[in-house]
Amino acid sequence: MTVLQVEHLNKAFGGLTVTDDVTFALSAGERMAIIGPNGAGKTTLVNQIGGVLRSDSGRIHLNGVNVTEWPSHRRVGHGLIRTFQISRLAPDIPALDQVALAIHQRDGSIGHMWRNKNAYTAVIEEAEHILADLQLSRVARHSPAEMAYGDQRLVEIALALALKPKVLLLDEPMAGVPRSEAQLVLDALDKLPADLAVVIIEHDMDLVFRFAQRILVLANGAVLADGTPDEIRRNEVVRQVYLGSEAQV
Amino acid sequence: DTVKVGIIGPFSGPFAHYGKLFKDGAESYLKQQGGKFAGHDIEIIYRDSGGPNPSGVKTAAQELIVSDRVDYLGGIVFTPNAMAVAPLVQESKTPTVIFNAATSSITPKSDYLVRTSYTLWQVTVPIARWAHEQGIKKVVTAVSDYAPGVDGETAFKEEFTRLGGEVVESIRMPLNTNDFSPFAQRIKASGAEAVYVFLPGGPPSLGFVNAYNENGLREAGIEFLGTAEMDEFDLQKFGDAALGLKTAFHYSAAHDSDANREFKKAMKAQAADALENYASVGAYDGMHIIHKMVEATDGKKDGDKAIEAIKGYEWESPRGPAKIDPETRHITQNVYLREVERDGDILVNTEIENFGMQPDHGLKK
Amino acid sequence: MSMLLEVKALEAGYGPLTVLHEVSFSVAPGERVCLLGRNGVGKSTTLKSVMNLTQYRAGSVYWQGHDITRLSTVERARRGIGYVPQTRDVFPSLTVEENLIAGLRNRPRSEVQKAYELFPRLYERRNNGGQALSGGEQQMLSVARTLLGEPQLLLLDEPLEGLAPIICEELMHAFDKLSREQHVAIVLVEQKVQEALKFAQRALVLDHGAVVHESGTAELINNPTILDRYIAVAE
Amino acid sequence: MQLFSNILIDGIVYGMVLFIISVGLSVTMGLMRFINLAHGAFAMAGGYVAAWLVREEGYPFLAALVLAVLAAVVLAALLETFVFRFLYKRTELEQVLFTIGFTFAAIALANLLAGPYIQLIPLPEWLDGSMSLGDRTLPTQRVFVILMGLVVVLLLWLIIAKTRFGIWLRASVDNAPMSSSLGINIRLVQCATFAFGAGLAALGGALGAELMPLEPYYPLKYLVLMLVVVSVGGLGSVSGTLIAALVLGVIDTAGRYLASDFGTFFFYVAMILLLAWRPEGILRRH
Amino acid sequence: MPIASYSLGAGANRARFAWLGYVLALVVMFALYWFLPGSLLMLTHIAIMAILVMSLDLVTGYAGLPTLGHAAMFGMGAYSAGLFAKHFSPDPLLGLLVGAGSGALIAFISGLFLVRYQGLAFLMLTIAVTLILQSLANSFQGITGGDNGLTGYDISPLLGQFNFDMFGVTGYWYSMIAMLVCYAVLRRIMRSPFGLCCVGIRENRERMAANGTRIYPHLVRLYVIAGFFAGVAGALSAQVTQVVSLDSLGFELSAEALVMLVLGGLGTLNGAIIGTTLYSVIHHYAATANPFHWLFVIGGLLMLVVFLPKGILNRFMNRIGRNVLSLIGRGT
Ligand SMILES: Nc1ncnc2c1ncn2[C@@H]1O[C@H](COP(=O)(O)OP(=O)(O)OP(=O)(O)O)[C@@H](O)[C@H]1O
Ligand SMILES: Nc1ncnc2c1ncn2[C@@H]1O[C@H](COP(=O)(O)OP(=O)(O)OP(=O)(O)O)[C@@H](O)[C@H]1O
Ligand SMILES: CC(C)C[C@H](N)C(=O)O
Ligand SMILES: [Mg+2]
Ligand SMILES: [Mg+2]
Repeated sequence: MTVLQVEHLNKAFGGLTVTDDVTFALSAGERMAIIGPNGAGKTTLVNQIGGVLRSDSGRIHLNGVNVTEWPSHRRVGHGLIRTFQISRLAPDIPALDQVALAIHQRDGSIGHMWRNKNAYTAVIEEAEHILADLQLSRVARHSPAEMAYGDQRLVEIALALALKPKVLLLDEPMAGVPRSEAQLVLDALDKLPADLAVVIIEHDMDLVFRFAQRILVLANGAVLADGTPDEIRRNEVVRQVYLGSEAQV
Repeated sequence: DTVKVGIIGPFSGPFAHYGKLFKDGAESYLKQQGGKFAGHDIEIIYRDSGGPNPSGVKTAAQELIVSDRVDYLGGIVFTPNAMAVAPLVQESKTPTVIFNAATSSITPKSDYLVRTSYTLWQVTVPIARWAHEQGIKKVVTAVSDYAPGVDGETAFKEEFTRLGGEVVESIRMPLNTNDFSPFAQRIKASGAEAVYVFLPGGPPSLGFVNAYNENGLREAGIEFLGTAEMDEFDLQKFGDAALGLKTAFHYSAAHDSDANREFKKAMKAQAADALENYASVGAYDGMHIIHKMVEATDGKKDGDKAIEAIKGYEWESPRGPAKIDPETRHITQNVYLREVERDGDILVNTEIENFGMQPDHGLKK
Repeated sequence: MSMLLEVKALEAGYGPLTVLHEVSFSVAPGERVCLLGRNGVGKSTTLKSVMNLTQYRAGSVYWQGHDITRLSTVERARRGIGYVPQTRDVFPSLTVEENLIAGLRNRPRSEVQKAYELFPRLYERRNNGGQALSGGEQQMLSVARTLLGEPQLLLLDEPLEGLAPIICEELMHAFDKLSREQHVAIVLVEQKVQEALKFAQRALVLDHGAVVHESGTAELINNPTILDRYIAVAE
Repeated sequence: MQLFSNILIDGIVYGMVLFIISVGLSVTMGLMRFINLAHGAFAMAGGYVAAWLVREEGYPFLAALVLAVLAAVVLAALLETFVFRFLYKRTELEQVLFTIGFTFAAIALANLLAGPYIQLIPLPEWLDGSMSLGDRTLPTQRVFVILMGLVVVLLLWLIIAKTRFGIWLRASVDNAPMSSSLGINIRLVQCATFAFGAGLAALGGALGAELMPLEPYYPLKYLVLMLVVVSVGGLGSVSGTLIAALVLGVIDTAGRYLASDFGTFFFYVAMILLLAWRPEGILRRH
Repeated sequence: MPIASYSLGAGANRARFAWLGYVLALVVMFALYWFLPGSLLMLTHIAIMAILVMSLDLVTGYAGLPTLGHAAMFGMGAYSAGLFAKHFSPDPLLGLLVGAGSGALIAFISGLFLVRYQGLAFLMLTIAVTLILQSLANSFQGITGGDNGLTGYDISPLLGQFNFDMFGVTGYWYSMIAMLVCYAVLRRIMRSPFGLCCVGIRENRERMAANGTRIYPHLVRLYVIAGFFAGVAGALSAQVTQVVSLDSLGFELSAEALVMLVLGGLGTLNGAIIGTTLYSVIHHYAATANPFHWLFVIGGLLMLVVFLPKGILNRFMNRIGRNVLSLIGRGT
């Protein structure tokens, strides 16, 4: 079943075409990676799908519903969650509270004005759980401003998970996360419901090949290749513009 | 036994110069009397009101009455501040002398309020009559858009049209106007023969008079009919721009009388930079009124007796003869037509006509 | 041989928090050192401390034999220490070209060409605002900007992060050239342990803010205990 | 037609005065991102010094103007070095608190030293008259202000957009530690910029004194006005500040010609519309 | 300044002793009443300002929107309460509700527009709104009394029992109790998920948006709540002083409230009360001791506070906070 369908998406900044007629579909439970040279338009594509950027033309369907004109919060409400390439955390709010906020948002209690937030024990327990899964319990009560960068990246992922996504777009989630911890992220992703579709943008080919069932290669805003990891690895053009000698991995 | 007098005024903020005028006026009188009224030591307690700030002033007045136990209150520059203390004064029977606030409706607010300043009605009605007598038919009014300005505008319009003149345009200028050229241009374009103005002292008066000259109103022969604009506090700042401007007012530092000379002497003794104008004379006379009340009550706190004692009281003030109207408790006084002239190095308001004793026309309607 | 940089028993941190505990190491002119360790052990803090961007508690820092412990960040930069932070810190309100000019200090503007030669991509985007760059482009800009200051010692905090593999290769190549031809010393912090070990001559391993191991890289590659314990290389 | 040209002439003249007293604030607040509510205090200081030099010491007007600006620059450089620089890292509201406190102290000081009086700067003969513009006149002093305004615009534009100092300045504001790491002497850059902003303030205080007379309360009295111009113009945008000042000047003047009973109503409505349309400043698209 | 500490879990225990804090607050009020009978009006004034500053804290402290136009809601509350007393009913409690309601109403109307903006634009727009209201109030002299102020209304005895007397005894208790109730309600609101959400919006809007949280309706809601309480403060002031004047809609009042808030520390209701008290008391005694040059003292105080080492001020504040107010519950 197709959960996300992107059709003929375009975007230009001034004269620069950054997304060039991109079309692809994502099925429930699929694990896909998007790779491509720096500045190929990967982040821009995620921004368009997430609704942060308006597309110049093209359509986006989420679970069969046309969401092209929807504002981003509405897309989030329907299970389309993304993370940011460069951390966007509230620097002075403890991690646990930030995760709790995401859960409140998800279950609709974020606007409650009368009950003490500490009284929502289920929410707090869930938040603690999510952080523990990413081995973040030790910094749960720290705020991002006083965390190492790697920890911040993990908190960002915790936030995405707390929203219980149906489609999860991860923009270089492992950037700044050491290998050892990267495994944690992969483990956490493995534990996600089987019908969750995950798209990951990543430059670390080890991780990409370990994770993805399918790889989409972007170059100059356009889809250069779309196929299984093996196909991509063997693709001569991809090797030239992106992989370089690492293709031997 | 000391008699305590609380003086409320703006001692800080944009109107702080009023505070200094009050202080110099009041203390010069007290010094002149050797620090005692009718043998009683006088202690003045100052309280800062800032600008128009009724709730703060009410607090200050309440503390003066309740914890400092003052026998008299004085001061007050702004009408809303006066309005705020009125109920308190009434309830505590504290005789209170308004040194400045100039709206007619103040004194009826409490039986214990006396006023030694003036009202806009009091000085405007005579100048409207004078304009009519000069054969002026068309006048434009230009006033600052706040209560005294509106009072002046109404007073002028009412009296001038009653006499058969025409007010061709009424301009209200926002209080925080910096550039008066547009108003000057409008006055010029209105075809009027004279302009009645009311502006609070300081920057607005300076700005308006500059615009009056720079935009050629003077050359066009449009007569300037003012009230407080040429007040001594700002007068020297105008320079030649002010020469020949006419205002109707109750006090000129150039008033030729012994009482005024004595006042000036007392002021010089008080401080080198002390300045005689309507605010300091208001304070000076205000202290004189308090002096009378202390005398009448022999230093005891008795509000009713004190107020009774000054109803109808007449004396020679630096401004000329003065009398407290027994009904309104407002000061009845001469209003003069003055013209700015050069006297040696300095500018003075020379009294060129005396309109005689005027009541507060605003209350006598 | 006299050392270029010597850090002696440095204790440093942020506010009340002390992160580094008696860290000592030195770098010889033209030497290539890599700094390894898990998440949050203080690698970035070490580099920042060399730049005097943290608060010192004790210890000292020497540059070419002179005590620079009390010298400001600016002074250190001017004496020849270049720093590429982990967070890139591109100036968002400056264009790409202005960012590069900022790195030039007082040298002529024409020298920005050197940066464009290294990263042609930056030339294409030279009039872009700093905030409108892709992640990888920011990384290139940050590195290029620091190189324009012609440092004698280059502190690189995860410079390969977010770069396409092919660019990574080129960049490591460039660093290699820099150190060989211009004799620039390099301290490299990198998560890609293999790359780092391939590049450097000597490795320092950090844990909990202290140096727990120091050796030639070849030696470290053959020391699975250390690798496993402090760096946790998965493979 | 006559009315229309009057509105335009008076509006532009007034706008130029607004520009000259505000542009320094745009520099400190916009380029340094320092919420300097003490800007008016420097303007007042400049004005007071100019007034004192011309009136009491008999200096020629232009010499006094230059000296007043220099005095403000030196004063600001000292204050920056010993006091203000410690505030850059503080929150905006702490900066507000401090600079308001500073302004209070400046007011009290002016009151103490020079009394609660207006300080006039006597104009030299060549500025005192009026110039005739067909059927109306314009004070020469304001023509001078317009010229000075244009000089300031040009000068600032050159410095900020064209020189390396401009780049260093914007870099230091974006990220001070990173700038230091690149060898930019941010202390020098900051101090120079702050002092420069104060110099502009002083120039505005002295030149604008005809319309906004100098008195102890000056620093607070015109603060909102300056903030309006600066915010509508866009922080740090010199040409934006100029356009905002002219637009607001014309609108305010039109209000005074056409509907003065509404007071400042139109001025603030205009400001609301402009800010709602371009919250980042009149020249910045969002 | 470290803002809102949202340590979780710790609050639960303390909540059980919350009533103790309120009892303590009442004791303090009695003590002040007994020992400072001459200062009741000043204390009343502090209580009213504290409500205004707490309300301001919601907008500026919790949601991070600096405003210099908070007097708009205060003034609306004051004028409505005054006009209500003059033309409809002199009952104080009804008037209080009317004032609060109109504060909330104006906050809603202006908030729909205002909270779309942030930073300097928001700040300037709030100034514009309040100055426009002020100029309207000036224009409609017939209703508002213009700058002579709105006077000539009476307030009937509180609960039919307690007359608003010259010594301000009734006004004192009325305002103090009102402040306490406002504190309790606001504290409760700001410790809810909604309060946390506002802090989240302050700290990082993009982050909240990425969570799918809609910023706008939450901020409007917060602004209305703030308007309600600013309206309460305005109404109290109108009833206790029995005069409303244009300065209640002024920029100066807004600025003064902001200064008090920053002084006490943003994002904590305790800070709002402490800041108000500190500023008012020092202002009062400085102005009484030297009505001519007290501005030096206030100016110096503001500068000093910024430069005091963080630790000292925080420790000082915390101690006050713990001893006096904190039993009620720590920094919401
Ligand atoms: N707001 C903008 N204005 C102009 N150009 C932009 C803007 N945002 C991005 N770009 C340009 O669009 C191109 C695509 O950027 P994008 O961030 O999508 O790349 P990316 O594929 O995510 O690269 P990376 O792997 O380096 O993160 C880049 O060249 C970037 O400079
Ligand atoms: N600005 C800061 N304020 C307070 N503590 C900080 C700050 N930056 C880092 N820390 C703390 O210092 C410790 C070391 O951080 P550092 O950034 O040096 O780690 P790192 O080794 O570079 O980690 P990573 O691999 O994730 O980049 C961490 O525990 C972190 O929480
Ligand atoms: C003309 C002024 C002395 C009047 C005074 N401001 C008042 O409010 O009454
Ligand atoms: Mg990207
Ligand atoms: Mg690091």
